[in-house]
Amino acid sequence: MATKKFMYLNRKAPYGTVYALESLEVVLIAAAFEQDVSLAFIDDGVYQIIAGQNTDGIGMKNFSKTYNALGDYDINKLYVSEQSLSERGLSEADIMPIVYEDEDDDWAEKSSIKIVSNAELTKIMAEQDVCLSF
Amino acid sequence: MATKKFMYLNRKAPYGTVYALESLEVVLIAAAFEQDVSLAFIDDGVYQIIAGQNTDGIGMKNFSKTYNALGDYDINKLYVSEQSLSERGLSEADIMPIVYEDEDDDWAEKSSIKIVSNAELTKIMAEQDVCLSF
Amino acid sequence: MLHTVNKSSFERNSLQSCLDIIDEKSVILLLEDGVICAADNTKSSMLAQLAADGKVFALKGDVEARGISAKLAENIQLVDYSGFVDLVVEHGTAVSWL
Amino acid sequence: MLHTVNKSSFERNSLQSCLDIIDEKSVILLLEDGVICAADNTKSSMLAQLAADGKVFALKGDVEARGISAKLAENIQLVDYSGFVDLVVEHGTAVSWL
Amino acid sequence: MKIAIQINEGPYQHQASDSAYQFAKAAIAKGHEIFRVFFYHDGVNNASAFTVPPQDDRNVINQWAELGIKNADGEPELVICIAAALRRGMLDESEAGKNGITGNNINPAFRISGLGQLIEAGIQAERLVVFGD
Amino acid sequence: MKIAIQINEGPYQHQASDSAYQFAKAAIAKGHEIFRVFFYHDGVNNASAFTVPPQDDRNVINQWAELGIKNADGEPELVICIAAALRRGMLDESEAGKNGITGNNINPAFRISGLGQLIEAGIQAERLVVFGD
Repeated sequence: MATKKFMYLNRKAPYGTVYALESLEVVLIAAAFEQDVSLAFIDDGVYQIIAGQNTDGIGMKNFSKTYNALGDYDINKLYVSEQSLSERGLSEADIMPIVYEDEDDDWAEKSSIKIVSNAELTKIMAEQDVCLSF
Repeated sequence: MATKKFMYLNRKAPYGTVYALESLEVVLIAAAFEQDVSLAFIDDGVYQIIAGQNTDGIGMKNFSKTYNALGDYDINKLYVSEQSLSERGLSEADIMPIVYEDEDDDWAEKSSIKIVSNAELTKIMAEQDVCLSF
Repeated sequence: MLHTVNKSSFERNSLQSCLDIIDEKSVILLLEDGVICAADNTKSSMLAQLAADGKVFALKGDVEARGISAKLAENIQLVDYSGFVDLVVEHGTAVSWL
Repeated sequence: MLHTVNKSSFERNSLQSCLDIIDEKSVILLLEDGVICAADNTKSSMLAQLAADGKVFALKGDVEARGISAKLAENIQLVDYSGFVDLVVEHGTAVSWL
Repeated sequence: MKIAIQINEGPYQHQASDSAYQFAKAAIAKGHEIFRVFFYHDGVNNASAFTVPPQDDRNVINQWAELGIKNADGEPELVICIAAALRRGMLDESEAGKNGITGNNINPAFRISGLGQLIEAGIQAERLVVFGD
Repeated sequence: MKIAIQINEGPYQHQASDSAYQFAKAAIAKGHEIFRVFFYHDGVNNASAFTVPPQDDRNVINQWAELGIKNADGEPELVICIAAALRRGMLDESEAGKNGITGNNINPAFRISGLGQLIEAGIQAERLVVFGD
């Protein structure tokens, strides 16, 4: 089967709607298909991967820890919009650690988070074969 | 039964979502309860009552003619945000005629549409007992 | 009146629409994704004066869920669901800006 | 690429988000409530240059349903669903700004 | 105080039903009466008898059922709008029969009724709070 | 060309399913192949066998069923996501049985399957178009 480039476009905050959770469920399944997978976090989508989420007060499942599993599934390209972060008063330090082990670099642990400018996002987007939006 | 002031707050365009249609369905039922009924059209809600809607091309029911029936149900306070209209390049002339017969004025036909400023909307809103949002 | 806003001011225009109409006796409760309006960010000025007047509340559970407890703008008052009920009881007609 | 926008630029930020990322080879199709972005209004400048370059399309059925056929901004190209299919075929990857 | 609730969205997709449930639970705990919860638009999907949520997640429908919101006659005051329900495939036995559909899917803690019940809730209750998208 | 479709919203509440249907119909009329329509999130509600829309309105579910989108083996390629469906109370006979629910509500023009079918559609089809809110 040919390898295609899949982009998962995440633009909504978690919990207010189900899109963030069900998008993550697709990504975990996608891993089994050995395609080239990227995730983009733009607009309020950046809140999906913010550190310190605690859902005890709203009676909903906190699924934010699941993003940590992505590295084990060889999904390690999480592009986060620099503009979206800064508009929201956020920076890379506010994002939860999401890492992978680089098999090409003696299994060194590296961050899967890449903060990118709009120009970089434009370029990444242009390379995709399939874009799944939620 | 005591009379209460009911406000129906319409802020969404028709057809893209069902809220406009199902809001109108509530209003028609509400007429039977002899309450004081007002409708507010704010933001993209102003497109609900724009003239010349034609849904032939999208396979959905054109329910815009139903607004004409409101007068027969003694519902004749349709407040339309002046700001929302002008931001959208619209004016009173773009709104479909929606009229009622004024029993206090020898059944003269009058317009149910009242174009209002934000200050007027604030005042109208403050008088309401119940606000149904869609 | 109690005005509720449940969407982010970055995603939708509902907070602005509420602010265009709200009167001086009213208060605002931010809930669900609306709590993003309570964070200290480039849109905080929209609510700054009302917050300073003690008229802006945010639902604590929603704030915590979105990880922004330590990032709130000044003068935002946190309430739990019980406090939400009190706001509804105290402030008369509730208007939801959906 | 083909970028689709299905919400009004008065209600949501999706058109702006699309414009922040779109490249010079891409075109935009406005559909559903997104056709409100094609009307001649205070936000028309967002799309004016792209429209002048022949890169902005709007779905005819959605434009007519919302009564804005005679109120479109300049250089907006109307397509029916068959034209929508052609845009998908011609422009490669489709990106929906939901 | 008598409080009524309107819910415009279905379970899981939007937080509306969750927020309304937490609100209703808190109101009851404080001694208020939830006069009626009216489920409109996709809100009617909150009455499904068929949902099977993941075991590690909340069951939105059961939460509502367990609150047991009823009137003095013991009838459920979790009311779903008949017009919205028919359009979306939510049927009780009676409506299924009338419309020639085999099967029905309404949780018995809910009942189907007309839009008049929403207006009546607005009239009878001292507050009405709307939860939606 | 082989085209796949993803639909994120249910019938009537949002235009997504209507737009996707008009798009699919136009694509078929032009000689393209709709490889698969994958219904995700509330989109699973498009498969309801219980909907009774008003007589003067379109029947969103029947429209899809009448398009008859199938694969070479005659299986429906209107596919609803199993995880999303269970959460929302959309069950076929097999899933109802497995989960101890009496009754099922899937129109036979649709079938339930896993999320892998969405990824596969993205791989096999030359285009994938997403319709949502």
